[in-house]
Amino acid sequence: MSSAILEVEDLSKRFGALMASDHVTLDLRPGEIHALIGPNGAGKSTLIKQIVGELHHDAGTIRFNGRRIDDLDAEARAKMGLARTFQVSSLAPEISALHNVLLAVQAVEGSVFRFFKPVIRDKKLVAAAMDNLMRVGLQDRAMVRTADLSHGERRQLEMAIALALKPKVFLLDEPMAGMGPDGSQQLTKFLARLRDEAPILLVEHDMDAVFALADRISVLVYGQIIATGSVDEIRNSKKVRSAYLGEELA
Amino acid sequence: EPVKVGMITTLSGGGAGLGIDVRDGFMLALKQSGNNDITVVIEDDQRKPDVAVQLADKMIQSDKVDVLTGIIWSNLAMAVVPAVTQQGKFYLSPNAGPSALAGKGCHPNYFNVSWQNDAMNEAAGKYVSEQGVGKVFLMAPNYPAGKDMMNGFKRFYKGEVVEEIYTKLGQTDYAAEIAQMRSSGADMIYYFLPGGMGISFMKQYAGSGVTVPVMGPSFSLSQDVLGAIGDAAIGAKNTSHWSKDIDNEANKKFVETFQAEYGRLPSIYASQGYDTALLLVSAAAKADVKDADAFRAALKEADFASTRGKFKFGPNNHPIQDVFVREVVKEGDVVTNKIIGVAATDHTDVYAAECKM
Amino acid sequence: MSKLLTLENVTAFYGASQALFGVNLEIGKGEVVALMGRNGMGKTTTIRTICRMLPHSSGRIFFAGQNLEKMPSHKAARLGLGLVPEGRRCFSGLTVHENLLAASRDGYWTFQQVSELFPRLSERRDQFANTLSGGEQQMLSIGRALMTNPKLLILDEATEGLAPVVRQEIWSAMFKLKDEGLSILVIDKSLRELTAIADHCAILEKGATCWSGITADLVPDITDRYLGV
Amino acid sequence: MTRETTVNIALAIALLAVPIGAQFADHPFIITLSTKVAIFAIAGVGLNIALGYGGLISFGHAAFFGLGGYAAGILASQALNYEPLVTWPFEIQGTTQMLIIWPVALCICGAAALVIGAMSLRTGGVYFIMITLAFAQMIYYFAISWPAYGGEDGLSIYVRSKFPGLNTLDPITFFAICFALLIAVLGFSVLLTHSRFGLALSAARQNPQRLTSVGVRPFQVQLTAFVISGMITGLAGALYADLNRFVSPAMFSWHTSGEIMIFVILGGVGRLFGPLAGAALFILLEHLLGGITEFWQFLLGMLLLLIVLFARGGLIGLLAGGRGNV
Amino acid sequence: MSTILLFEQILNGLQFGIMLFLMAAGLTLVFGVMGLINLAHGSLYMVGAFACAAVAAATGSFWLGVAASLAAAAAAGAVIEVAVIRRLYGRDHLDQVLATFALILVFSEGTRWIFGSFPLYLNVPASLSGAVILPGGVAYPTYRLAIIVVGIIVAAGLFALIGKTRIGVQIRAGEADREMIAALGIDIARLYTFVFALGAALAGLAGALVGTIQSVQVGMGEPVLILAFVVIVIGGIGSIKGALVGAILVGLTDTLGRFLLPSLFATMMSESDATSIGSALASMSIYILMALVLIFRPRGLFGATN
Ligand SMILES: Nc1ncnc2c1ncn2[C@@H]1O[C@H](COP(=O)(O)OP(=O)(O)OP(=O)(O)O)[C@@H](O)[C@H]1O
Ligand SMILES: Nc1ncnc2c1ncn2[C@@H]1O[C@H](COP(=O)(O)OP(=O)(O)OP(=O)(O)O)[C@@H](O)[C@H]1O
Ligand SMILES: [Mg+2]
Ligand SMILES: [Mg+2]
Repeated sequence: MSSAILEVEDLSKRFGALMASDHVTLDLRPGEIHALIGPNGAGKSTLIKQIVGELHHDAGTIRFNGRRIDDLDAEARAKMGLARTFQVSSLAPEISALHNVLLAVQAVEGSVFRFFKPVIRDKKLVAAAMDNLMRVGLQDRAMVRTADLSHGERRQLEMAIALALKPKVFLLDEPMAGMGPDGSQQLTKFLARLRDEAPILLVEHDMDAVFALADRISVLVYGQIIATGSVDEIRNSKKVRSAYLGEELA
Repeated sequence: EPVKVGMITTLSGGGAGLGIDVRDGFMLALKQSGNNDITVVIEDDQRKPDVAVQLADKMIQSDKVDVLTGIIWSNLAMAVVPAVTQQGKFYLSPNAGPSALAGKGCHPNYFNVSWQNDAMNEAAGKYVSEQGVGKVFLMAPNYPAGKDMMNGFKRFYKGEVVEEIYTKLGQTDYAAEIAQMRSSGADMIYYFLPGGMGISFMKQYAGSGVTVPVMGPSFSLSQDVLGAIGDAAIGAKNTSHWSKDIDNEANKKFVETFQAEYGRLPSIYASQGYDTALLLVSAAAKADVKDADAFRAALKEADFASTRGKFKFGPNNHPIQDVFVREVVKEGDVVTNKIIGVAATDHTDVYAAECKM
Repeated sequence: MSKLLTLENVTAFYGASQALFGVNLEIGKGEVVALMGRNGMGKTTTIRTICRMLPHSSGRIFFAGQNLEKMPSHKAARLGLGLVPEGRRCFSGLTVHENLLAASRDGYWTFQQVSELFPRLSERRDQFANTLSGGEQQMLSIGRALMTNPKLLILDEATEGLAPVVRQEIWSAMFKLKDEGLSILVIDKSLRELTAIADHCAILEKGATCWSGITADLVPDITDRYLGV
Repeated sequence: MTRETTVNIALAIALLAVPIGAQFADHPFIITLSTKVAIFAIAGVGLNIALGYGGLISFGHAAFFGLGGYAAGILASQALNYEPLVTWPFEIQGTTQMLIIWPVALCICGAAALVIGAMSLRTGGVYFIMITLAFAQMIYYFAISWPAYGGEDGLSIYVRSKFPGLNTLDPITFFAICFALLIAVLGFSVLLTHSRFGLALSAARQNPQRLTSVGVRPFQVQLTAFVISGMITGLAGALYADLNRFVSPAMFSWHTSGEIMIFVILGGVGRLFGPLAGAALFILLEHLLGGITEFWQFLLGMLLLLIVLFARGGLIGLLAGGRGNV
Repeated sequence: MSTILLFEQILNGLQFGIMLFLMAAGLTLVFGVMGLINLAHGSLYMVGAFACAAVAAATGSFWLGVAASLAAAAAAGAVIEVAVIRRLYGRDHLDQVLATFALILVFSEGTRWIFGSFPLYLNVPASLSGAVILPGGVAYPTYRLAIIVVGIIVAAGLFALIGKTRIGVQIRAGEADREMIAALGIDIARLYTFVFALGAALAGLAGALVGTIQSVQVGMGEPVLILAFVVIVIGGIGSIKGALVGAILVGLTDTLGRFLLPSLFATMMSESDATSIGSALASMSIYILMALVLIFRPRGLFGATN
């Protein structure tokens, strides 16, 4: 019996000739930030997509709280408490930032099949949504149409939605991307605290953030985990340096 | 006494040619009659049944017409006629004669001045049998009028029907059917395909190298389509209650004045529109339209000089008339029809028996 | 002295809401300029006005000696603007090769050349762009801009989502391009690399240029005030 | 009150005032036309739920319009002929009561929309347009060639169905019924779009992936909307049958689907009163231009072109500006 | 039923399919590749047929008529694109539906205004009239064989243009992201005008060639429009190969359905019931085909997955 919340075992996924996941085994424990790094096209996003059920894996198992979830569809997994952010923001562009968060809040707080009461009059829902916008610093932009937000603001909104889902696990695909230097620093501080709410599987190319945050790091190259370990172990690994980090960062 | 006429006919889109012919024929006769008491409101039904019904409502309610006429298509007639007669107005059909309105659905205020769907085909069936044609191949679009026509033909035809096919309404390619005709061993193709369908079929048939003779009711080979089919139609036969070469005064005048007025040869539709107006004028001269019974009786007399020669109404207010056999010929540059015989005299439809009024 | 690109007091609107309130910017031939500012300050908007994807409402924009005011987007681009847009915007439904082909104009940069810069792209030559990994798309977007053989390369967060090694390669490629005399306007979040490569810097605050000067003058005091670092 | 609300209220009042005026001026046909506007507006409000709010471009709503019409037509004609509709397993009689006909039409259309929607929603975008068209065309050809209820000739029902306490044959009364139903479906539509479901539906249109990732199946949301949409359009069909006292397969034809869609687009996609504005203008133009020339459709086409080129967001967009419902 | 008849019907189906492809070719370009919903495709088809008929009647030369059909339709297409479509790129797709619907009305009634309400005469040129004897002894109209040849040439030409040339790539890129392709220096507006005119010209050519063996009349374009959409969607939007395969499938289904279904039902029920059920099903067959294809392959046979 392991203490991990999320366990991925021997997961494989093939796109034609390409092994995007090659017997990947990985777990996420309560309270930790587990960073997943690796070169572009290594299969990090593909792995997240399989965990949340957007893509179907060819082989292997995924367990959540000890229960196999491979057969569940994406909606069911989201309902169980898997929240992900997208590498390229994926939002409803024509509604406001607030409505985007409300969508998440209402999905968590019961059914969406209510036809009569206006959402915006539901004080509890709105308060919860505003709360989450506040946490990412978007409260002033709540009523702005999402398509009119700047790139960085949309990234923040992604985060707010993930928070609103009150998940048991966060799967964050490059949350720092698009944030300015100051934004990245703030987000780093924020994530450091967030791990107490739920553990985080963090895919990120911003090594400053990764080294500052990660309890453990796994390195994915050509679909295979080539190393898992602490920050120092990974930093000093020759293999990782040549495959990913380059000399400067090490 | 003034008579107000509402004409609902198809004036836009693909089927407009027919409506225009009916309208032009009707207006020509009216003009020639010199009767200025008859006024006409004309509206375009766009070939849509719901629009036709609404126009009928409009004409009755707002324009306060006494008589309606003009509809080309059976399905529109089915929609409009019951609504009109139910409100106590008269309807004179210048085209379309669905069986449902000739039999059980007949009405004293509904007069058909053209034909009943089956009639020309019954005559054709008789003629073809007399000619000793042993095997025919039948083809019509898959809708009630198409079935009426083929049933009419079969009713009087004594030989064998080797194949009977119903094509998609509006079909434009007949290669598959022509292949079936070729291999069927039929001695004659009998078909009903009005408008564009008939044009497509005849052109393709002529190009196919199949030489079995073809025949149909006049709509398949009426003047409005012959120009478009051209030489490919020559030799095809059709049955009709009217032809421009019927030898009588009324018809001569009609054909001449129509050509002079509109610069084209009249089609059967034009002749029907013309006759409809003549009937109306004759009745208006005898009775006040506000006196429905008198006017009805006057209509029933059919006291006018029809382009078809003799014309009278049967018990279901449908015509009793001669049906001719015509053949498509070329006169100079013009492809047109010529009478080659008579298929039936004083022909009436079979539905009259079912009509109780 | 004639500059390659000049923006004088440029303002611009999205519908009724104003996004630029007076942007000034100059880029000389062969120069690298960094455009900085926090999220939502108008960096991308500035670039959209340069590339004529958004009309400016007052001020003036000159590029290669031409006033861009009434110029449609494609004409401006043909004067030599090569854009790597924010968010990559690769043509989905086209393969990698087709993406590059669509943009290509005569000059040094060819498919061959781009493949040498990003070998990964030639490996993925016939894959649809929308199935590429994020980083691969970024490479494709840069390659596509180079295929137009521009006079001024505009990079809007072009290293976003790239692995550190690749990022280093891109920076070194930029140094190389700079050495070859290409002018570059760059937006990036990595101050370290920006200050290393840029000759000049301009900082935007609330849609207006609030500081500009040579890179050496960009003291911590200023970065702290305007960029929060 | 926003400008759009003002425009909406003005439209509703206009639609009410015109037939009342016509009643006094004794122009019953104007009342008929207004009734037609109200009925097509209901059909459009139905379609707008799928098309405007849900982004489900259905080119097959004629199927529901026709089914609603035939439900009314068949029930009424069976009742008039005193023939039971079904004799096995138990006998069902026809009826001319609107209060029975409407629920029947709603149920039939809902069931049809459930089946058609469930299959069509496997596809998306343009494919969805075409597969919905395919289903409607199947029903159309079936209706044309199936002789039982008149085939292409259609079915006359001679009288108008009854409503307790009202004389439905009186044009203004029938108009009032249609108008009341229009207001009811408009009201429902407002509530729907602002509700939780409305938010989910609009997200499903804009980004289904986003909806999935918060744990909601876009398919269920869209299918529900499609069913509601089909039911409302079907109700309009039942009323249309009563207006004409006649139903025909033309109700199923793609022209009908196209026409309802044109009303919605002309009025403004996703605008609450768009369908009403669109239907009113179109029917008005049809009526006015018809008298001018034989080639009136040419003028109609030109006018529509001008509107589409110069009125962004349809008529409501032209009158009220803005972007419409969020 | 003889095998020779079956063979002939299969040939008819193929021929009909290629004819459908020819009718759909212009739409493949405009709708499939450029992503524009052009309901006026059928009108351009009609313009081609009328231009051909009018010029052939005036000059006596069918071939001049065909040239005129290309020119007239291309010109009409260019005008439509510049005057109408171009203003709608930035808008909702549905505005294209409304605008091109309005164009149908304008073209139909405009044509009737100019040419009158009666169908025009247009017939097969003498050089292609008559039938050739195929192996197996089937006489087959020469003109239809000529249509097959033209259809295949058009398919190959389109395939090369879209799949293999830079212009083709740019058009598709423009469909994916118009703003971006312009920012890369491509005059997408001019390119689109050109492609739209080319699509229109193809529609016009089909109108002339197919109109020759059908009826040249106002409204002739409407069934073509729906059929062309069906063909493209079955094949998968954007795929020329798909459109060709889709067209042939539709052609075969329709022809063989018309031919076989009534006799199939005749084995199970009375002759007249069989005829009516069989013909009813036959007229639904292509829609059933489309629905089935889309249910099992939601993006058509050759549509891009994703
Ligand atoms: N649908 C697909 N078809 C074919 N190949 C695919 C598909 N989806 C992803 N790939 C390929 O799989 C590989 C892994 O992609 P993935 O998006 O997981 O990479 P990643 O590790 O997230 O990279 P990055 O850091 O650049 O985002 C890439 O090479 C990509 O091109
Ligand atoms: N299409 C749009 N419509 C309306 N407002 C917009 C639009 N795009 C951007 N904005 C607004 O304009 C301002 C400037 O945005 P811009 O994208 O230029 O910022 P940026 O500096 O590039 O930020 P980031 O670093 O987040 O990309 C922001 O407040 C943004 O919300
Ligand atoms: Mg990734
Ligand atoms: Mg930006």
